[in-house]
Amino acid sequence: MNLRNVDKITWIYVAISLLLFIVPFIVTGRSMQFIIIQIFIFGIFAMSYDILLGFTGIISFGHVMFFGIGSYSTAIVMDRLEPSIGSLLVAIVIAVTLAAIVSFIVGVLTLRLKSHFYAMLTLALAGLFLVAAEKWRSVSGGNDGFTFGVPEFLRDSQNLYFVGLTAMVLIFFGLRRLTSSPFGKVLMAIRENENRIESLGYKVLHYKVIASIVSGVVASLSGVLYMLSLRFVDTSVFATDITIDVLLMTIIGGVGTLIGPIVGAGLVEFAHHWLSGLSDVHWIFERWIILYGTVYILVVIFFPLGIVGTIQSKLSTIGLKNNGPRAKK
Amino acid sequence: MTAILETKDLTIAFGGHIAVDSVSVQIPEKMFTSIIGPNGAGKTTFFNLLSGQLTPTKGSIYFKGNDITKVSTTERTRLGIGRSFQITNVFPNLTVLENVRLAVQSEAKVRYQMIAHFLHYKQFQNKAYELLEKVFLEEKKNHLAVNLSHGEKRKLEIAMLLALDTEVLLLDEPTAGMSLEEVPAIIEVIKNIKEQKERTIVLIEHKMNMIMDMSDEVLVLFNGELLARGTPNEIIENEAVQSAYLGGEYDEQLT
Amino acid sequence: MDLIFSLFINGLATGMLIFLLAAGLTLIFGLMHVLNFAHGGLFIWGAFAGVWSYHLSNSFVLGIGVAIVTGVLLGLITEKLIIRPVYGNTIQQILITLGFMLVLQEMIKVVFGPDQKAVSPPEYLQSSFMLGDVILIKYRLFIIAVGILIFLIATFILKRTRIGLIVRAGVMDQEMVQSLGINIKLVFMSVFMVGSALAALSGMLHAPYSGVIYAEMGLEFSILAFIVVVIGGMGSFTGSLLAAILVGLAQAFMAYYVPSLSLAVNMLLMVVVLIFRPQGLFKVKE
Amino acid sequence: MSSLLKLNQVEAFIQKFHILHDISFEVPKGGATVLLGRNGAGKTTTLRTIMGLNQVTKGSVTYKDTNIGNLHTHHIANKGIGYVPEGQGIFGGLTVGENMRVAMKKEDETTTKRMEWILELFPDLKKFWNKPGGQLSGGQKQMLAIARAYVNENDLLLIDEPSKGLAPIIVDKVTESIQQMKEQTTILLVEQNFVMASKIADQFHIIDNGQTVHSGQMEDLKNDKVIMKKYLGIS
Amino acid sequence: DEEETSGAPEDTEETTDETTEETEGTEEPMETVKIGVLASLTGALEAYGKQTQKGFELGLDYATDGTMEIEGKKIEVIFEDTETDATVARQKAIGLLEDDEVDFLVGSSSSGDTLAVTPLAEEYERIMVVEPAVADSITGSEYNDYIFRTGRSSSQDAVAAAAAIAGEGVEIATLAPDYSFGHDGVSAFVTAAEDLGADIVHEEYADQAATDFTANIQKIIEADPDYLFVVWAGANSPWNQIADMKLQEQGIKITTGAPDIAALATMNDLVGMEGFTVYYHTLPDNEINDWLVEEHTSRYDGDVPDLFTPGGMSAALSIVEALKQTGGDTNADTLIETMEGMSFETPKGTMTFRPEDHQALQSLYSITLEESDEHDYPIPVLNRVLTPEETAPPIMNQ
Ligand SMILES: Nc1ncnc2c1ncn2[C@@H]1O[C@H](COP(=O)(O)OP(=O)(O)OP(=O)(O)O)[C@@H](O)[C@H]1O
Ligand SMILES: Nc1ncnc2c1ncn2[C@@H]1O[C@H](COP(=O)(O)OP(=O)(O)OP(=O)(O)O)[C@@H](O)[C@H]1O
Ligand SMILES: [Mg+2]
Ligand SMILES: [Mg+2]
Repeated sequence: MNLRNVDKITWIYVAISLLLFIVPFIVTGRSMQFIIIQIFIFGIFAMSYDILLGFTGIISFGHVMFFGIGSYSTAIVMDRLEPSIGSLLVAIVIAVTLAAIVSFIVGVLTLRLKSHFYAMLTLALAGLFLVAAEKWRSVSGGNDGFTFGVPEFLRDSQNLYFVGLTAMVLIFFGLRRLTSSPFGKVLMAIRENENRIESLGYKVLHYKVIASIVSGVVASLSGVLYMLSLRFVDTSVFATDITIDVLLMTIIGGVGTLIGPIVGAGLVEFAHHWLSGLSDVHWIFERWIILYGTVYILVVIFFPLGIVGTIQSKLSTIGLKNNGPRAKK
Repeated sequence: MTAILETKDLTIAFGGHIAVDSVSVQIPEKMFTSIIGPNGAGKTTFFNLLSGQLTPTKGSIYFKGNDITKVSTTERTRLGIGRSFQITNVFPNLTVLENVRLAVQSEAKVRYQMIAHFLHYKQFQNKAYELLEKVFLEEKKNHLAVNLSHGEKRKLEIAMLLALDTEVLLLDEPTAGMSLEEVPAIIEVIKNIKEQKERTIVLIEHKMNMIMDMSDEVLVLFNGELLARGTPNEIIENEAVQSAYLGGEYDEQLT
Repeated sequence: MDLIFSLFINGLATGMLIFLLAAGLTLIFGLMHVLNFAHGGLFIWGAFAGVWSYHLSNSFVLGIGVAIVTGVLLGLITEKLIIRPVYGNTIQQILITLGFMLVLQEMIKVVFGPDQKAVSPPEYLQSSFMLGDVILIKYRLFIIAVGILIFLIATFILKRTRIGLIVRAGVMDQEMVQSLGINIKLVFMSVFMVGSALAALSGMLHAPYSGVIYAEMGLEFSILAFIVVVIGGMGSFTGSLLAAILVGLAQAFMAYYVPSLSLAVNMLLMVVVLIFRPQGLFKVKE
Repeated sequence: MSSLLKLNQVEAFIQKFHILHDISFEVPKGGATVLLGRNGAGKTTTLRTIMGLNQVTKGSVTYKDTNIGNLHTHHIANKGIGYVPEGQGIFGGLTVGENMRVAMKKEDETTTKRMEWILELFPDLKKFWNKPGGQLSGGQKQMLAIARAYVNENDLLLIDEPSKGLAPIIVDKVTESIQQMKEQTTILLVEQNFVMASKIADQFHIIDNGQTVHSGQMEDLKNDKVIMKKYLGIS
Repeated sequence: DEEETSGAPEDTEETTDETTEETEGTEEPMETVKIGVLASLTGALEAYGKQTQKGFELGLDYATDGTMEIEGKKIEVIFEDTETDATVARQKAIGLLEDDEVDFLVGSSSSGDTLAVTPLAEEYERIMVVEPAVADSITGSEYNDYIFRTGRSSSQDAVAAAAAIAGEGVEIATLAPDYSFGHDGVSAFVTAAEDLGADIVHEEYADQAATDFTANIQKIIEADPDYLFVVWAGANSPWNQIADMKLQEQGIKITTGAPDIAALATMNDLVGMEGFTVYYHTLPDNEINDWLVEEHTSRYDGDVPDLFTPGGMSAALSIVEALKQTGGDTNADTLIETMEGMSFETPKGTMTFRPEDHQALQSLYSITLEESDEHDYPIPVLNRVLTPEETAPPIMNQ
């Protein structure tokens, strides 16, 4: 790997991003744009999960709590104040602050709890958020939820598209930088061997907590965007289903690849859209969910490291072969 | 001569089993101290206490006169106590080069840099490569650590420790399983470190010729207690050591 | 006193039911470390197949038999096709078993139709009797008995045979176990089948308890089972039993004394247990 | 002399890496054979390939006149081959006793006798019978790994670096025990400790870069300075 | 997730239809009226979604005599599956509004899905007929002018329930799931029951997903009411535990909204219960219902229409009636003007969109569950029809 090489990849990403900015002029259907916006949103959310799972090796079953925090902050602020850009900023500040505080606390708990135990604890914490939203009906609207307005500018689907895309691109490049920084390398080492990293002079807890905060804050931003696209909130923004969805997207794309989660989000959304559309084609596809489940199974079989992960590893073994590490004398 | 590390009454018990029992020693600065003793004598445990992996049940540890008993592993490494592990302990799915680079990075105190790209730190890469050359592992630099043979992993361990460039190096059986031809070369590397850089080295080994050849002083642990200490020659003459450790008239002694 | 006794006995019964749910998972997740999200799928298949044959034949016992057979067969298929390629890889396990869960759940609707099905206990286990002021529901006493039975059998087998050791050893180091001449694949498969049979059995037993079965209940209840296995301490039957009873009792007492928190009781319990015992109630040596 | 085990031009890959290129040697029935070579030469891989832990992609592994090249590991083990792996393969969560129990193929009188002999050989194991294997010291783990292979009646024992991490006194004991074992069992050894190897082995094979490059009687090797220097770096 | 259904009845229906021609030029390709129907066609609420779907199709057939034409326009229906997921619902709704350019939206099976869509109706200025989502807020705090609901609301249920049992001095306890649906239902019930002179002695909320309801039931036993009013929805239900705890034997009568047929099967132990329902096919006595039952039975393999089938039909009938009255004009303002206060005939009799909040006032039925020889579930037998006036809920959109 050398600098020139890396730059090449970066240019490819930049080019793809630019192409994506043209898309709404070609795909003008709002419904399709809405799907793509969802991909941006869940792409961001899945990237945030990847920071935990792929780079730090932490499995959380409660990541949706940050998404929910972002969602409710936005919904409530928009509902209580007038739906303006100003209140959006207020909402973002609140979302980020709350997410940072919560993710700090949750991150500290990684010190005490290992793997499955931590995963289940986060599941429980997210569950408590869900219950809180359910119970604090005067604020959250409970299970029925409520609708609200968004700033004029974002009511236009195309504008929302650009905002979502910009957010995703910025976050992608930001996180990419983060993961390829010295800091990011330490995260990966923690994933590989948590005990050893301490005797190299790194404080595991600091890294885990920072990763947790970054991840939580990014996730809350995806919650904010989600609200802008949905303009309706109910307690399902804290539901475990969403954690599962984002987990799937991350894994399908390939953990630890950052671009993978975006690809995963795209694949899941489109597979979903397309397969569920099949039921209109023929009654035999009424149970399209069976096909949808089968897609997951096939991905594991044909892309064991996720789509991007598997392709990357194929490419890198080729690279390794050329390098001839074991040149036979 | 001053002691860089000192333990007072250091004791640790696992359940009822006392693995290290009231050990009080001074490790002199810039010297080569070896620790020997039968299997299960408590050598590795003693290292674990020094490096902070374990907390003693009793007693204390001083580094340059300061009590570090309650200081974390991380901090001790930063203070200047580095160690290698008996059971290989590397980052399996990172490449060999990346493994070493992590240690280099820590030594350079670039720990929380999140913005700059790693490749801006070219010097880390080079330094790591140099170290790999030292331990004859440069050919494998792009291999994942998990794919190394046992002896190669041992070398990687040493390279990582060297990269940390700490004042004290605790080496736990660095050459176990290393092939005969390379042992002397690795020993040479370790010796050079001590001499050129004026480091303090503590070594656990079962290879007596190595101990005899390199050590300034030898500590003998037996059943968790400090059985003897002295120059290599004194130790090899010591009858208790002979029967407990070296063999010969050993018989029922171990039970 | 009567009240407390009544809450206790009902909580205990719920606990036992939850234990039955978790028993299979104690093997599959706790012992074999397979994060099997399709466990709930085995549970509903046991319930639907068992209830179908129960209704057809009018024999509850036959229903139980059919549920167990269904569990064993599905377990076999699941292990061979889905789990075998992903042992030891949590991430792949999550994806593939979730996919399979969707398939299992949706297949229920293909085979048995999308509607919920009402189920009642057989005549001889129906209704309840009063002991003073305390109402004892027959079917619950039955569940308690079955729970204890399963617990005893499982504990006996694991204590008396090498099988538990072999499974644990196999999880730590498959290659070494094979090098010792053990066909670990066969062992894993058998254990997985037993675990699946337990899941299916609990599905069947659960049906008359709640009076209704529906395809979506699988995921709902498997989360409960995961909670129990984890707070019990992964792989310990004693731990799972204790955790399950704790959950059952907590649900009963909270619903009575602190109803406003009853929605949160499982989660709160899990948080409390894990904060104070990060390895679960019964720590199994790693 | 009939050979118990015969490798003929064995090739093996690990994932995509071609590790063994041409391994050919025979292990005669009775006695001990040692494989020598530098780090990364392929010694461990050779043993693993015999155990069926790596696929043989070319060539054959013949044991007692049957090709075991494509059998499953547990079948191979059940043909009477015991294995002490390089990484010891201790089940960390199981106690010493449980580790032994997993290994034991049957529990009859001979096994009990062997058990007694083993515990005499390694008193530490008796002492720590109920301790989880993961908490043993490095040397104790090594002892346990050897003990597990000793407990069954085997026709062939594959032992990878038994002396690694053992105190000299235990090395002596292990050497002695292998010498005793030789009487009933054939031994195939990988060992870096040349002193130990020469005490035990009757013949040797040198592996270099995935190929067997030299073979002969141990007696001769001790005096063959050229080979010693070239492949083993011993002068 | 789902909330509205089973425990309480809901929905209404109505019809009208028309097949007309209005135009003379037969050459011209006929104009179309497009209707997009959102329903849960997969997932936990699938059964309800399918009932709505069948009802809607039957409604159009009935209203147009099978021609699928009204005022010279062809009626085209597009069904979309919301999967009981608000995001999907919104995306599908946008698709319907933008890509298919539907003139009407209908739906959906869950209140969450519905609320995610109602603002779109306003934004695109299209009429949305809500069916069968029950949340009060749809025609209450979240009301907008484009929303008309043929389905009954939670409060309507509650008022009906109160009308069925409450009276001077009657002591009542309630049991409901601990979320919006349960709380809505209970609070509306309490108001209505107290107005009728009843005493609410205990309100119990339980975790809907709980395995064990005995502790909750214990508390109710202690409160010793005359009636226990249960608001419930969803598959997991407390019925058999209520029976096991012998409430009826202890003199506590149970009352609730009778659910759909599949769920009725879980209520065998509650035979004799007095309650109310939105619909059971034997209850209404009118021609449309007779037609519905007959047609449904012949089309679907002998199955009778279920709880939400007439609701789907009513939604279709209301749309056709409105079109008839506007002469095929699909302009939303015209339609709103027409539909406010509009009465239309449905399988449940005449319904009227109340001008204030666009909620359709409709008949509900006071019933007793009785054992039946023909069915393996207890059947609701009519006590009396609760008139639209009687069950009118408070207006909550101010
Ligand atoms: N974490 C632990 N828990 C319980 N006992 C332990 C633990 N670690 C070590 N021991 C015990 O303490 C004793 C000393 O172990 P240690 O690893 O220090 O020995 P050692 O001197 O390094 O031996 P070796 O030469 O075999 O490596 C042994 O009996 C070992 O079983
Ligand atoms: N899993 C693996 N993937 C890729 N390469 C591997 C793997 N395991 C071993 N190798 C490579 O195969 C070669 C032979 O390894 P092997 O373990 O057989 O060596 P060895 O002779 O036993 O060495 P040592 O004396 O160090 O134990 C080494 O170059 C090693 O890097
Ligand atoms: Mg040691
Ligand atoms: Mg080796």
